[in-house]
Amino acid sequence: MDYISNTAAEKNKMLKEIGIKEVKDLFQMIPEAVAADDELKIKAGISEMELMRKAQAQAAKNKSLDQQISFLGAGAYDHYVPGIIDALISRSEFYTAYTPYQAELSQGTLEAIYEYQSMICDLTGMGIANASMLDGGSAAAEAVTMAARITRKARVILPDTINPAYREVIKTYGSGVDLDFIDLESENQIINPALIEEKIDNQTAVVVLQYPNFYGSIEKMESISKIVKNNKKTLLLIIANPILLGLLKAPADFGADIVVGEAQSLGSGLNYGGPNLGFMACRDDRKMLRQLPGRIVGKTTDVEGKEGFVLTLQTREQHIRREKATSNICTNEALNALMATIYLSTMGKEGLKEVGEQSYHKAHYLAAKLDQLAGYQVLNKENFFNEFVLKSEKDSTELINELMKADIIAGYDLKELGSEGILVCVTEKRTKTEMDKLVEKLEVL
Amino acid sequence: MDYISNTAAEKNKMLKEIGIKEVKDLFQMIPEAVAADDELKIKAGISEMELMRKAQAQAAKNKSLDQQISFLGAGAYDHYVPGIIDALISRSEFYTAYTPYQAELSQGTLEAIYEYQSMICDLTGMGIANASMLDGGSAAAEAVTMAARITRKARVILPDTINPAYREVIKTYGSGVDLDFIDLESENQIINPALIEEKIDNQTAVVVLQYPNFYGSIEKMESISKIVKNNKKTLLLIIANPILLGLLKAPADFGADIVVGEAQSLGSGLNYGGPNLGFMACRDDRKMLRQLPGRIVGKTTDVEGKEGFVLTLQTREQHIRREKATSNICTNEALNALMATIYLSTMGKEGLKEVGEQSYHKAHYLAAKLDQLAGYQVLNKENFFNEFVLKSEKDSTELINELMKADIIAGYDLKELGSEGILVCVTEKRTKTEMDKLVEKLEVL
Amino acid sequence: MEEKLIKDYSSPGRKGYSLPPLEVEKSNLAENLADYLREDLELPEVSEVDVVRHYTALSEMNYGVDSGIYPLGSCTMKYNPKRNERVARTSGLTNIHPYQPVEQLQGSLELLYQLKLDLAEISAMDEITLQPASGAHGEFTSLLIVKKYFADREEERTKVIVPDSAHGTNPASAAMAGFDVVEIASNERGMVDLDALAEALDEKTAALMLTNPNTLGIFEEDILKITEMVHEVGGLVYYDGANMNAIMGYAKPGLMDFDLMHFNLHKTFSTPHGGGGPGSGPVGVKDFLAPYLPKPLLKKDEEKYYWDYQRPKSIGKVHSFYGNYGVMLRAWSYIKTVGGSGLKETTENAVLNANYLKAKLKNDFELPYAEDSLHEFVLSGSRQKEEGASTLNIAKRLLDYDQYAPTIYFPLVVKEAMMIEPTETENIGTLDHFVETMLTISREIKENPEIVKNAPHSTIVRKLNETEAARNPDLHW
Amino acid sequence: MEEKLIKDYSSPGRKGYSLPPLEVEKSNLAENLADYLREDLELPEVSEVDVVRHYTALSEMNYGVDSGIYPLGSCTMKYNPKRNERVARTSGLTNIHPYQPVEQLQGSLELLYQLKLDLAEISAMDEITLQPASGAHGEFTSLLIVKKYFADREEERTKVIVPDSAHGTNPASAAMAGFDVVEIASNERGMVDLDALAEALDEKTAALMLTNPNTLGIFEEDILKITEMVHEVGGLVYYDGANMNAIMGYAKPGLMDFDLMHFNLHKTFSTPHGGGGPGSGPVGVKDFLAPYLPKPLLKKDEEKYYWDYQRPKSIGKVHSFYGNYGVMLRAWSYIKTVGGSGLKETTENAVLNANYLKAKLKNDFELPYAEDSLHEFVLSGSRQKEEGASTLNIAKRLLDYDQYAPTIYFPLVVKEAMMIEPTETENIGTLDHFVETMLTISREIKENPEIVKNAPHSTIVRKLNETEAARNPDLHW
Repeated sequence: MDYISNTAAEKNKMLKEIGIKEVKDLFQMIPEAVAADDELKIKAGISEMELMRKAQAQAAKNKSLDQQISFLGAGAYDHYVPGIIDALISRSEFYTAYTPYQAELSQGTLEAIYEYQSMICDLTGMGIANASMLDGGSAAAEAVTMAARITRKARVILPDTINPAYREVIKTYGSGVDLDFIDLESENQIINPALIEEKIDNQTAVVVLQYPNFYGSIEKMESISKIVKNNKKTLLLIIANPILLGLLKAPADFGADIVVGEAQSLGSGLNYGGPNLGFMACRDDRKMLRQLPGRIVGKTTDVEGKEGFVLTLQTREQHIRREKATSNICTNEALNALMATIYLSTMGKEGLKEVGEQSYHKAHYLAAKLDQLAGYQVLNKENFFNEFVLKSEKDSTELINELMKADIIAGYDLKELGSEGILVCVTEKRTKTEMDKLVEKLEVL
Repeated sequence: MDYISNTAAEKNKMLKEIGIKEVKDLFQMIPEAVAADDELKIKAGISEMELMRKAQAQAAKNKSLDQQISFLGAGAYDHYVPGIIDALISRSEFYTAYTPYQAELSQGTLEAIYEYQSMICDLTGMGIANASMLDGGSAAAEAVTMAARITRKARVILPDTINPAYREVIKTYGSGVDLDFIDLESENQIINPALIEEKIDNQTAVVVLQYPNFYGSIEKMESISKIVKNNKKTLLLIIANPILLGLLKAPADFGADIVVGEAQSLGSGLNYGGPNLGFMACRDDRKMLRQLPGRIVGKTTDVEGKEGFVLTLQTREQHIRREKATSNICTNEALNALMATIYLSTMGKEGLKEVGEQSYHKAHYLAAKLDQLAGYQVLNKENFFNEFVLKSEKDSTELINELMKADIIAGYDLKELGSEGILVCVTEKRTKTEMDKLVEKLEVL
Repeated sequence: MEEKLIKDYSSPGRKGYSLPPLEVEKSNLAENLADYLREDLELPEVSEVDVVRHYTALSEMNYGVDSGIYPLGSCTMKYNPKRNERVARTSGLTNIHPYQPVEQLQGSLELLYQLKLDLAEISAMDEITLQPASGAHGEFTSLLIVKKYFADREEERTKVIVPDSAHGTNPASAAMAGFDVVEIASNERGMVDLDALAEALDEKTAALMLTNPNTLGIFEEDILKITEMVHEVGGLVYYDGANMNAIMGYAKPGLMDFDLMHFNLHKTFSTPHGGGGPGSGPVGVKDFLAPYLPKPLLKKDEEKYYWDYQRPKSIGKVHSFYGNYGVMLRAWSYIKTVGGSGLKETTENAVLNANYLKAKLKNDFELPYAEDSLHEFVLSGSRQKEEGASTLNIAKRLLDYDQYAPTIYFPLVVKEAMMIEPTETENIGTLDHFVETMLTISREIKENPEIVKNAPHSTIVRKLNETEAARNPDLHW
Repeated sequence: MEEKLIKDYSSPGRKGYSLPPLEVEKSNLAENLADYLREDLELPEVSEVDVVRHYTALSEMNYGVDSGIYPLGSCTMKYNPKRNERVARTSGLTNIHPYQPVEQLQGSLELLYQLKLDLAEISAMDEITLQPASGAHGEFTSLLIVKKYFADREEERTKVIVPDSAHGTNPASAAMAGFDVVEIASNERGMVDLDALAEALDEKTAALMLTNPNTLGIFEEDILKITEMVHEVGGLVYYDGANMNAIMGYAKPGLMDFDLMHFNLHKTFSTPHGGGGPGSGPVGVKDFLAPYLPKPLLKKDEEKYYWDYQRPKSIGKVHSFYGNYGVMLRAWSYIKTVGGSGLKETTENAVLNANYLKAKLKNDFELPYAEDSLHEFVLSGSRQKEEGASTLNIAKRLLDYDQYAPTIYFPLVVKEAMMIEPTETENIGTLDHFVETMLTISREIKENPEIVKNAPHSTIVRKLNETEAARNPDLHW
């Protein structure tokens, strides 16, 4: 199946029009020395029927979450995805469109992005949001470099309670522009504000905090915020979980200058970690806006005064500014942003809050049950959102493997980080039966 | 989840506008004696998440064709359904529309039906086709009563090689208007033309033939056609398999007056036998057209001369003609007709032919292999399309049950009809491996 | 034509399909079926992108419930939840063959059985067949049951009584079942005229067909008297379930002493209408009629759900298999998510919405029957007709405002009728917008009737010539 | 606004969601997080039908490849097969968590591994990372690899050379990686000026970034000389894979002696662009650069496929997980169905279509470079500009004819540039229609330039004021 529309007769007609004999003539400018020698060593194409069989065969070699109970989180969350999202984003005018360069034929995408920006502003409490970033990790990284550009400083305070994958991405990005990272060590999965007080100085571009942090705990946001604000020019970057923002205070309330995060939870599903959806927002400040990476949609009017939407402030972008651009980001995650927009519209303020509450209450139910088990202990009992650290006398890897035999993935093995324990995540999708099954299994292990 | 859009405040506003106090007041005209006494004894509504779990739970109690190899046909065929069909019919402007009463806002549905009618005319070789019937059986039944109306005769010659389910539906419909059925008995799954010669008379409204017949065999179409044509006024009704029509001659070539059939094979999938798609076509004859049941779309022009499409010839229909209508059919199978239209467009003349050829060659491959097995015999070896009757010394039901243990459904048990053998169907979807597995299993049974 | 026909994209040799290579040796097709090989097929030869773009373009020339309000009276065009579509695409529920042994399909059969039970509960009927594939199909099935019932009793009853406000399918179905149709006039309040009914009833009466509320949206207040009168002469009373959305949780046909009825799953139970189908028209009957239901009937014994073919009194089959299963999946999903109390609220809000619209429109358009109405109501455009624009013109003008028109010129008892049914899924915003548009049109007729008479103006095609279409039928390319 | 904002449908208390009841006892949220509870959220409160209608309406205000030709140069907007979407919605392949043990995901990892091998074969690169989530992300990743490579070798190389015809992402990515960008001019034939290159090259040169064919669609005939020159000064050569659709099966970056490159799965391998993403930008490198690839790297040993995190020289992670897996599933499906010979035919037909368009348009529009071109070409609207309508006007006028416009004002080396890339999935019919429209517009400019200057006329909104948008940013409701 080749998806080539022209027939042999039509090709001949076209060759004639061009004035050549055969298609190969079109490639004569390619020097022989660099020409591909042979046919590509890729098997001949297969039909749709065979493709679907092949896809099913690959799926059969997986064990998906359809086949087991999962308490995995650690940055990728199994929240419910309402069916209308796929029904709507499957409309081909949305998903087969390019970036909306020609605004007049792209009002659908543009208006939806404007709505997305509005809802991100609402969630974060910030004044400006861009049209999306590649994922949570890269959004955090670009926010850090943005902070460095704004403050013209290079020092970054990076607690170890930030998602370790994000920390790695931040450092990778930082290596390009030679940033200087100060790692902070937590106690009991939380950062002592005194530590920040100690490390912050006049070279500090930005303090990064995660809300809730990687271990599910809520940091001492107020205290830390005060410390950062006292250190003039240093920016506060908060990496926020958007589901939590339905329930708990906006990052703006803690004085955040830039807010980023991963919005895969808002309707994108798991997909093995991608496409995810990075979001980014900042204070309504012209100087910050000029340094914001990514696309931005703005409302304007047409020649007849009718309102409409355009890509705006493109002078920050690479196709105009080239090496002076605020970022190289071009293709972003527009379709996932649309998913999030539909998700937030569908859930509404009550629904998003209820997702947060249910996740909270279920996680706390499970934590309490587990904590009562002999030999098990929940570290961060009170101030967690929907993830917590389970410690045991037993080896966490062995524990996880044992439970896997009962079709339960207990959580993320903190040994991967050289630490101990299991990071257990509960969303509104987990049922009481599923949680009780985990408790029961642990009881008899 | 109630899908009710108005909030309590809005409802109050509306009640005020109406001038009543509470919603219950709107129902005061219902006499107490007939009012529903209690709340409906139906469980409270569940959320989408629970619904999807419930649907999966029900599916888990099934054993679908995803989980086994099936050689079942007998009127419902497992042909391949290209993915673009669902992608296109899922466009809500199509599937959430009503019957196109307001033509100007329904040109999409109307033009697609016009295309459907055109392709049905092409397939059958007939001059007129309607917009669809409820399924193959009811289409056949309505064709029989139509023939009786046209000829003003009541006798119907009905061979036993016609799908027995269709025979039942035809007789049910016939009971309404007191038709008189002459059953014909086949020999070796084929009708001897002499038998028709013998039974046909000046009271005969219609001779019904199936192409290929229920057992997959091609009747002696030419000879029978001659006999029918010699008996003036009697009509020839051919029930045709549309997949076969990609490969073999059109019913019009055998002098058919009316052609009907089941077009579920053209992109509708199995769905446990419904929604299916009945099609109906007749000669381009004004008298026949007047008696044709169902919707018909015609091309016309608007006030500015632009071409467009409308429902036409509605004076035949029940909403105008009431008890004098040609039929009561109203809701038909428009979306399945759209599926068939997209299927036929996608496959095109080459593709439809190839589906037919592959089904043919694969069925003949399997038949030959089975026929070589000791103790097994294929009855109608030469002249079948893609279904054949396998006979054995062993009991067919036991055979089928044994094979089911190996995840093979060998076919339709003819014992259901008081006959013997297994009706085996092969479509282009069956692989050589699957067929060989059936042969191997039978070898060792 | 705004978008050319698919055949006009055709180019010889172009392909849009893919099939695996044939793995087996070819048998001698040319020889075996030499006389049968075909040469003349002319299907389009197009690519996948041609097909996708063409049907995408056609869809954009259409209007569905997802596009806006669809106030077609008696059609109950409510919003169809997307989750039902997901259920209807669950492979384990749909990739099943009608002749698989029931032991392999207990999940699906249980689901259908739940649907049967729920329909019985909603209607107070005793037994249900899911086989009919549309409302009219259900009517026809019902009348064959009536016929068979009297044949069994050796009563010669040839007459079916139908009010003049009835859906056209009622008399058509009766005729198809071989009955003579007797039409009776409505009274001045828009209800069955009891005298006319009494006059029509006799020992030849097989049945009265009735929808309640009727097509004017009016509940027959004498319903018990009516059913009693019919029963007294030995006839049966049939309930046309098209208007069930008006009474769920408030009244039940069984309690009104109807003997049999049909449901429209594609109306009341929110399955999409597909541009004209598929629908599903289950039939419910009281116990004494159950033996006559089509075969097979879905049953349950201690071990399993199964199809009962041993039904000697059955009218036979009306569908090749078991009816429109795919539609039933959606209706099952709908009932499960809405639940019993939700169905009642559905009815309440459908009736509230209709009454709100009526209250807002009755001053500017003639309301031929003052009687309280339920889920739908009928206005007359006769005042506007006098001012120069007909109901047809008003309907076409609505299209200019991107809204679908009501059912028009029906029921036949109202001149210049506009039959309006908003359903419960519209909200006050869309209702107010519809009212505003209707009032604008009414104003336009006074001020500039030509603009309404020549409507539509902004649609893809303008008013189409239906007379020409019927006179010189162009029915295929 | 043609369609109001979703918030304008909001009504306090209206709901569009459903959740199961909470089955567990509530813990003391109010007490535990008393200081944190939120009061000020203002998300819309709408019903499901509101959401469905609103976004359906928005979609109808958009244009995708399924709507028609999308001749955006360098964007490779080919038709995206529907079957790929089916694969990308196979629950067993998608409902998987990034931290499940690899033993549970051998099906997916095998599939990704096949994709890696195929990309390596197409490009003649030795090792591939699938992690970058877009083309620009792949560029940035590549330049960090370059940086790390030289850091490891303790060579201080600060300079990246970029031709003036390069995609804007090239210099931007280089800057993000901390390099100084040196732009070199193209020669009069639209190719790299070897003298300018020689002049720019020195021991500070880290890399040359090049796309070949370049953004003019012209293949750099001296490519081996170019790569040799860079290698001679110890620099690396990077291949921008945006234009891969021009050379598959005909040339390979690896054979041209490029050291590293990125792919755009959403261009060359037919995954839909989603209105601006998601894309996927895998990076391929020669063996000596493989140690620097991001971690984890997908590997295979005798037992299984696994993620290798033990990569001491790696630049680190650039994505939270493994990149845009959902996009990879589609690209995998595409390559499987098209196959090796199909990829070559893809290129042939992309180039044939572009050259056909060029032949048909070059008389009426200025062709700034006479050189043979491959999958895309650049015209100049300067002749029309003199006649009174700019390239921007022409682009907007195309929209009136329901076709998308080419990339305009790029590459920067051409005045009034129109960069046209039809791709292989257009057929002669849509190409001829595009040509016809372009010639019509050219005629309009001569006869009535005002109509073109004031375009678009028939779109949902007319020309939008971009200056105002930037001057007074209105970025949220």
